[in-house]
Amino acid sequence: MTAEVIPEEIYDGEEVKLSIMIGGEAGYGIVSAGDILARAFAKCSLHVAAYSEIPSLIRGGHNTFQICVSTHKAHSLWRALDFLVALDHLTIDLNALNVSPGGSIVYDSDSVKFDQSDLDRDDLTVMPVPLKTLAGEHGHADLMRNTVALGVCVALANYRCEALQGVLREHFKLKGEKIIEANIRSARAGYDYVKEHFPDIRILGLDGQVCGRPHIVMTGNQAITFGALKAGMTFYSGYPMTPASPILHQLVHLEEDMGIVAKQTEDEISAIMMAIGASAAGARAMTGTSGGGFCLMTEALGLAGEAEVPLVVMLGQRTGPATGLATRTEQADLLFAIHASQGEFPRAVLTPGDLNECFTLTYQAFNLADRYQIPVIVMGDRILNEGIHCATRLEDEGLSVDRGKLLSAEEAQEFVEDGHFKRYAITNDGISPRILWGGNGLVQTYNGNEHNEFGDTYEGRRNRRGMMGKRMHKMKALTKDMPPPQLHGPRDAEVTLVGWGSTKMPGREALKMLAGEGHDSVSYLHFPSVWPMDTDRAGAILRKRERLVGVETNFSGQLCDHLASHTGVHIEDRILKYDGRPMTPNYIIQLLKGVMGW
Amino acid sequence: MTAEVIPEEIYDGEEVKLSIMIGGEAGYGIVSAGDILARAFAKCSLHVAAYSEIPSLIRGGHNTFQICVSTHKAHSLWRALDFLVALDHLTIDLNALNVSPGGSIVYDSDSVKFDQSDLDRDDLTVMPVPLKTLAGEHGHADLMRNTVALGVCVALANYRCEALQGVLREHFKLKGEKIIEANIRSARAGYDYVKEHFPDIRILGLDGQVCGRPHIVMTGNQAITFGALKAGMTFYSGYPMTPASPILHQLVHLEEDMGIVAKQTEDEISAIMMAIGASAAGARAMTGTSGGGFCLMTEALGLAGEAEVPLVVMLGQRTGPATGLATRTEQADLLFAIHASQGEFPRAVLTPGDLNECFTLTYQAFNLADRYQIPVIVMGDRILNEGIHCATRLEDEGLSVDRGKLLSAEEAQEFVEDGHFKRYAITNDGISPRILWGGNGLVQTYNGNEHNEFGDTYEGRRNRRGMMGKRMHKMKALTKDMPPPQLHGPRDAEVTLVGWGSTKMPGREALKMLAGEGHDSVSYLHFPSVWPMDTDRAGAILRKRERLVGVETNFSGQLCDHLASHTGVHIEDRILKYDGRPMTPNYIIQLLKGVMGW
Amino acid sequence: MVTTQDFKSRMHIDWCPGCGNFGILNALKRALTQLDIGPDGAVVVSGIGCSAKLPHFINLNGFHTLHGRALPAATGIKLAVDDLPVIAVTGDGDGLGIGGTHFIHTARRNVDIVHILHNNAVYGLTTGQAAPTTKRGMRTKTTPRGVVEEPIQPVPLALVSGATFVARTYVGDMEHCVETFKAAINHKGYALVDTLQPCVTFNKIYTYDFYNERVYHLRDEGHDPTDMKQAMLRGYEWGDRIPLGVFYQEEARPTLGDELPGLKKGPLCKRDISDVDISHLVRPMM
Amino acid sequence: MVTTQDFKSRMHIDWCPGCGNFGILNALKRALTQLDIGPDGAVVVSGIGCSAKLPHFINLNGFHTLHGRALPAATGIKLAVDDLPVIAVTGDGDGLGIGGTHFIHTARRNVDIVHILHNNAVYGLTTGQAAPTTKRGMRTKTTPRGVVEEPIQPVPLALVSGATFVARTYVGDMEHCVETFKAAINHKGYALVDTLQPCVTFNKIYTYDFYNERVYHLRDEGHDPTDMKQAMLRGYEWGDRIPLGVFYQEEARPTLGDELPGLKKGPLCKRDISDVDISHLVRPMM
Ligand SMILES: Cc1ncc(C[n+]2csc(CCOP(=O)(O)OP(=O)(O)O)c2C)c(N)n1
Ligand SMILES: Cc1ncc(C[n+]2csc(CCOP(=O)(O)OP(=O)(O)O)c2C)c(N)n1
Ligand code: SF4
Ligand code: SF4
Ligand SMILES: [Mg+2]
Ligand SMILES: [Mg+2]
Repeated sequence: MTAEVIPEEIYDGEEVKLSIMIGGEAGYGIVSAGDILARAFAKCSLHVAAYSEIPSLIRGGHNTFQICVSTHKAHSLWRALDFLVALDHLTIDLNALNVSPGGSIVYDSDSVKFDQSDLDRDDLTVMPVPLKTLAGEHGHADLMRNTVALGVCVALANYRCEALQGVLREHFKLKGEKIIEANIRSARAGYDYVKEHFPDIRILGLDGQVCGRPHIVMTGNQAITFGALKAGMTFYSGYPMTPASPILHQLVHLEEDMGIVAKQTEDEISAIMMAIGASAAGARAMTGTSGGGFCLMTEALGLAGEAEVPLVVMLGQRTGPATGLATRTEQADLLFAIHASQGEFPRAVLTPGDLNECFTLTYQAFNLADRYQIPVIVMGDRILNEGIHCATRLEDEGLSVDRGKLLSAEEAQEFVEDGHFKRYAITNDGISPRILWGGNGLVQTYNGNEHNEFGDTYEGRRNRRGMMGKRMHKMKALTKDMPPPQLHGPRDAEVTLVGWGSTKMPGREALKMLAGEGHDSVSYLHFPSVWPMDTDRAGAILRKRERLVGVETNFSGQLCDHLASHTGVHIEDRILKYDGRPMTPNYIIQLLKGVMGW
Repeated sequence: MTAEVIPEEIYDGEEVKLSIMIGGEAGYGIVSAGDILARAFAKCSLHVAAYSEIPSLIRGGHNTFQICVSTHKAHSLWRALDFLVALDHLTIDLNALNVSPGGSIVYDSDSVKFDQSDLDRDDLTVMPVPLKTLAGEHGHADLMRNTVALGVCVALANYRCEALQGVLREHFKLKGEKIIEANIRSARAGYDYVKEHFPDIRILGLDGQVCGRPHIVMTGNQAITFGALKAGMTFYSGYPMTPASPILHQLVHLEEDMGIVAKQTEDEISAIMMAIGASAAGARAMTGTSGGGFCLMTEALGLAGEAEVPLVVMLGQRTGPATGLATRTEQADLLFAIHASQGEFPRAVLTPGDLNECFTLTYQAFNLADRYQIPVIVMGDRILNEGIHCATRLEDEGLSVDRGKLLSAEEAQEFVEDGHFKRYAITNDGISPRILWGGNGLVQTYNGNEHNEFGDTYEGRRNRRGMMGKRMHKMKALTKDMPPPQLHGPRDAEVTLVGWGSTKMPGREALKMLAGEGHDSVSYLHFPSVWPMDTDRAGAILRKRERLVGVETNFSGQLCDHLASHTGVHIEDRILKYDGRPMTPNYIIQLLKGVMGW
Repeated sequence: MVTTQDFKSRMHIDWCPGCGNFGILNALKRALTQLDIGPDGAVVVSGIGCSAKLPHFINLNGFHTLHGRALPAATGIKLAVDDLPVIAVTGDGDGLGIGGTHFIHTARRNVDIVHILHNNAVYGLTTGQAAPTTKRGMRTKTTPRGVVEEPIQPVPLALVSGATFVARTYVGDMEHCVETFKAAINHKGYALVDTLQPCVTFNKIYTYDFYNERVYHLRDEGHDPTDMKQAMLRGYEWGDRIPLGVFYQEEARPTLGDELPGLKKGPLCKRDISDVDISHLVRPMM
Repeated sequence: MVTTQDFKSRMHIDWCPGCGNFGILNALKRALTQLDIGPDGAVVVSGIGCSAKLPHFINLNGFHTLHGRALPAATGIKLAVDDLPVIAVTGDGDGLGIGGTHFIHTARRNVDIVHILHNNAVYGLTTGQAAPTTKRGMRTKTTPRGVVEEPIQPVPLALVSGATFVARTYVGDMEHCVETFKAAINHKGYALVDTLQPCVTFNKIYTYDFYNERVYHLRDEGHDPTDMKQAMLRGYEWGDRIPLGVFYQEEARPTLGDELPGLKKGPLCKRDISDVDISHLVRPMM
């Protein structure tokens, strides 16, 4: 009984890494510029991780976009910046401290009045670039300032400007050749300006570097969407809420192409109820939301449990409680998701930790939902859902659609008594048959009240015990079907970090960075699912580790509490973060050093 | 660090107990008849416990009312019946097996065709009584059949018929003298019929028995309502839901008398939001619901957490999941209540176990809510809320209203900066000041988004850490303020039952019954609160016990899981019940014997 | 040939004797029979309440959901099955109180479902609290001094919300009930049938006698159901005279389903999903 | 003497430049000033949305609650404070979508609050999805082929729900805005002000130009706000001409507070609760 051991990749040659942040006032295209840059690097098979920080407002606030690039694998963002590109002064004020010694600050000398001496440090190069002027000369002063900045970034990375051009072309393809050309010219102008005025700038040697395999780059939301589509989801209903909204935004564009329905509803209650209706009717259905919306869905979650309707709910966490920091990240809904809704019923809670898991676990969620006729919660968070991540490919090997006991009318005959179909027939494995509604000579009743085998409300004592037993019995097989914990790094490490969900990314990055510092006896135990749990197995895995340290983006260490409850293993040391900003490898390393006395 | 040790009462003389069930079709006044009977016994200072079982329908279903009477203390219902009074045949079919050997079945010979030989057992006395005829002779055949049955019961109990008369008079006082007299005559007719036709019936010797102290008899909902009123609640908003509805029904009649507002809303979201509004404005406010409604309230619960609005929520559990068995009992929302809503914030979860705790803990809930500016959940369940229980008195000693840091305008000056009041001032104990709105020259802002000290939305990283820290810090003092575990029975018992909420009642009754059988080394550890928990203390208390057995009215043993998570003590043996029917001492004893090999 | 006998359920019907819900049940059976829709030919979806028990008292595909939530569930079902009639039955608390926002939005969405609103002007199942439709001044368990709110009028509310079929019927007029349900089922789009249903146990004001004395038929007075203004004026009429019939019907408006391109490939529930191709979506991400 | 300066907040106002919300903010400040209500003399309650940030941009007692829930919170506050004006500000998604049922029920309850509905016909804060009031056919982030639902019309909806004061104003007409807010605050009972508020970032249809060309004043056309039928007809008018002003006002109806006997002893928030006597309630239980 062990964890799935995932050997960390070994690359030839030394890792070359680069971290860039672009910042400026909200509403000036920082986010789409960042996105273009990330794709440009990825096109050349570099690994990237990227994340935008946006306060919950439309304009006038401060946005940043950070991109980390690596020749090996960029599991996550890291804290230290090589370049900071500032379109406004606030960007420098808030982020200058994060620039690594020897790094540079580029600023728009047309918009920002700035003097090196304003800075509390002298280990940085400061580079004024007239972004606005250059943009005005080649395109449009306000609209293309960010494109000029892209050219600057590529020059700083000492990378090929052509890489950028392809992505710009793709990005603006609907806007016509004129706009495309103006953008390409603007980027080139920024690139050339740097090459010309700062020929001596520190060279990171990315140029020419190509990582072995081609790969894809996208957000977690995109991977989730693709996982759902691949699994045959045909119905999605949702109410806008960060960080889940992009799933809906993406799907509405695919309705015709993919033959699906994607519907914005009047609230989250309607969203989950529509999905439950569609699923009971036989479509693969899903809804997605964040914590506040999930609150409103909890009653219907119990309905899916009692009426045994397959259902997939994407819960993209953000910083709570209540509206909290509405556009920031946190992992503080674990215990809520596991216990949400009154009464007891089987459910599965999946906690993908990277792009591939977003894809595969969403796919699997539909199979689990159908096979066990339960609600399945797929948990993300802002950094996972809206961050840009990298993967070699979306692994769909070994995945195939399993609709469980969704029977044809002929198969269903076995469960017909007096002409009535036993939707809730008591079976050996606890799973009852279900059928499609309509035109098959059979009548099928779903019920959110306790019911007899036919689905009619029935309060008998023995019946109740039978139905509860039947439903809860499904947990047994379900437990075996859950993705097991994964051990990243050495099997016999001196210390094992324990985390779930998106923390896998900075966790693995931390292993890499620690190894670089000579601390190579650290491993990371990732839980890609948290409920139900093979508690014997999980306990054995945990007890085998020499030392355990929890890593969670929340205040109290919810996974640790959960493991204590079910495995008896208490993890005392916990690296926790609850400031709404993503967990970083640097933060983990810093606190781990404290814990370990290194 | 120990539990509060509660010595069990010692009475002179042997306990005399009696258990009666009346059953019949719904809509025929079974419940109010049972209520009258319970009060009649209680008037004579006998202890009673009573409970009705009503399916979720208005008429035509099967209702039962069970009353247990004791000369010592009736903590709860027990299973074995001495008399079964059947107004219809179904009553006999469903309950005959529960009649103790030597007991009797009385049936309405006018409505029920029944033959002793229909019964699978011959250890019972069967007594036909023409209830309908007698009712017709003295009052009204259909309407007063149940009153005749009351007279029968009193005769069977060998008790004074006068006891009944006073209660009948009180009950019908608004209906006029004619109705009162007809009822008294009908009761007398039933009484006389038994005395005349069954003179040899087993005598239980209740007659003349009077328990030492006078006492009160009421439902848990009544005690909760009184606790809230005594604590100064002036605002209650609710949406009807079993078993919480009676609180609203009772309060609407007291609006004028007590100067309060009690309002039915359009849904539970509105109910909790109105209460939050009223509380923020300075009124002591409460809402009440059951699991389904609580689901809808979870988002607002988080609002109370983030905006730091004092709030009391009564969560009366019933059998889930979803609509489940809507009018039956269960304790399956413990972990949901503790973890409900996204994000992390302090809350208190109180779990009263009997009438007195319903009163005192509801009262205390308001103090905790005000003192810590948090939501406080008071958990009941159908048997506690709607069952009829007995107490010596409602203890209000030591209770006094504490509104915490609700400051006057003068006191508030200390927290004013630039003319703005710091609603969320960072203080040493984590508790910020609040004031009333209006006419005091001060402006106060509440906010469910993360905020600065003035309550304005602010996303800064350091501010976030400060505000989270401030709020969570309140848990420390709050933990010390929570009612500690209570140990009932011997301190060094061979085995200790562990439970929460209403299970205290059958738990204590089980101790009494076990002691009667010679098993006197059993104790019961009651948790009157479950969150937050002084986990060191709780762990120490648990570890001190020789052997632990959980007792919960749910499927999985949620308190046990919760204790494991926070104290590290795993309770393996669990006596669980999830059939929608109340936990009984008999059930506990039966399963405990299995566990202990007695 | 479908007969009403086909709809007979195994269950004991536990509504109070005399309850108006019996009328709804019988009218529904007769409407389906007359339309030749069998027990497997439609789906009935309910919330929670006395009304919501209907799916168990009729042998017909059904889903008994949550209090207030029948409409979105019915919407999801309709969009997935596409070709089956879907009938949502709700109480008045269910449909207009806790489910009020779904009511408005389902109407304006013009989902092709029938909504039978069991209007007993009281909370039945929870034993007699005020409903959104309860008469002002009526004393109930939660309003001992009488209801102080203006009652919601389902007909004008549906009209304002953009419903394309708005009718009222009364269980005391069985023929009319059957006819109205049939018209609602035949209507393409959201069809509200405000169904007056005396609660004999908890509503002592809106009784059979009350209605028998007051109801009249719109069609007898030359009402033109294509005229929204007329519909609105009649919709407000609630006093000595209470109109029954179709207040408003608009046939041209496309239903929600008509507007969804994803349904063009056939009903969602019958789609072959064994090997969905997404490669063209993933490729641009490389 | 109160001046508009008293309402200046410490916060940086982060609405988009040109946003119609600025107009609402300024009009509210002026209305309060003219009514001599100071920053401690009223409470403003908001949901979640761009609109909902208003409490931070004005120096005035406030509560920023949850998406869709401003109205019940405002109701609770009003019943507890009794003598202070309470102003709920909601978005249109906030107030008519997720909060739709509260809208209807608050209106029929006739709670004495002002409800300023920031009607920008789009979801602002979540960056441009369709709102319940979005024009049919408008393309948004969630409706790339255009909205297919009938828009909700807040004025008729409020009328049907029993509101006693129903008005519309437009931020492009500042004088009218101030005057309407003042009338709403002065009204005893629930007062809806449907406030046309262009979202310059996400709504390219309902722009300042659009409204400037179409708005007219009801009072210029002899509208009688005591006549419900007229109000309803005008309420439906939304096209080449868009009416501003008070559609309907009914002054005689008691407010919810008037109907509650518990308020007769003075505002709940000021009640002395240090030693409440319940002995007369407990005694009969003995
Ligand atoms: C979330 C939730 N709140 C409350 C209830 C309790 N409840 C069940 S039915 C009902 C109202 C019944 O009235 P109505 O909707 O008018 O239906 P009727 O029984 O009159 O047909 C209520 C409040 C519930 N089941 N779920
Ligand atoms: C329960 C819940 N669901 C979703 C959201 C996300 N959300 C925030 S504001 C908003 C809608 C904003 O639109 P509107 O109400 O019209 O206000 P506006 O921003 O246009 O003023 C949404 C969906 C939320 N905060 N809470
Ligand atoms: S309570 Fe009323 S609505 Fe419910 S079954 Fe009885 S009569 Fe019918
Ligand atoms: S998004 Fe629209 S409503 Fe929001 S601040 Fe900007 S312009 Fe105003
Ligand atoms: Mg009703
Ligand atoms: Mg809006």
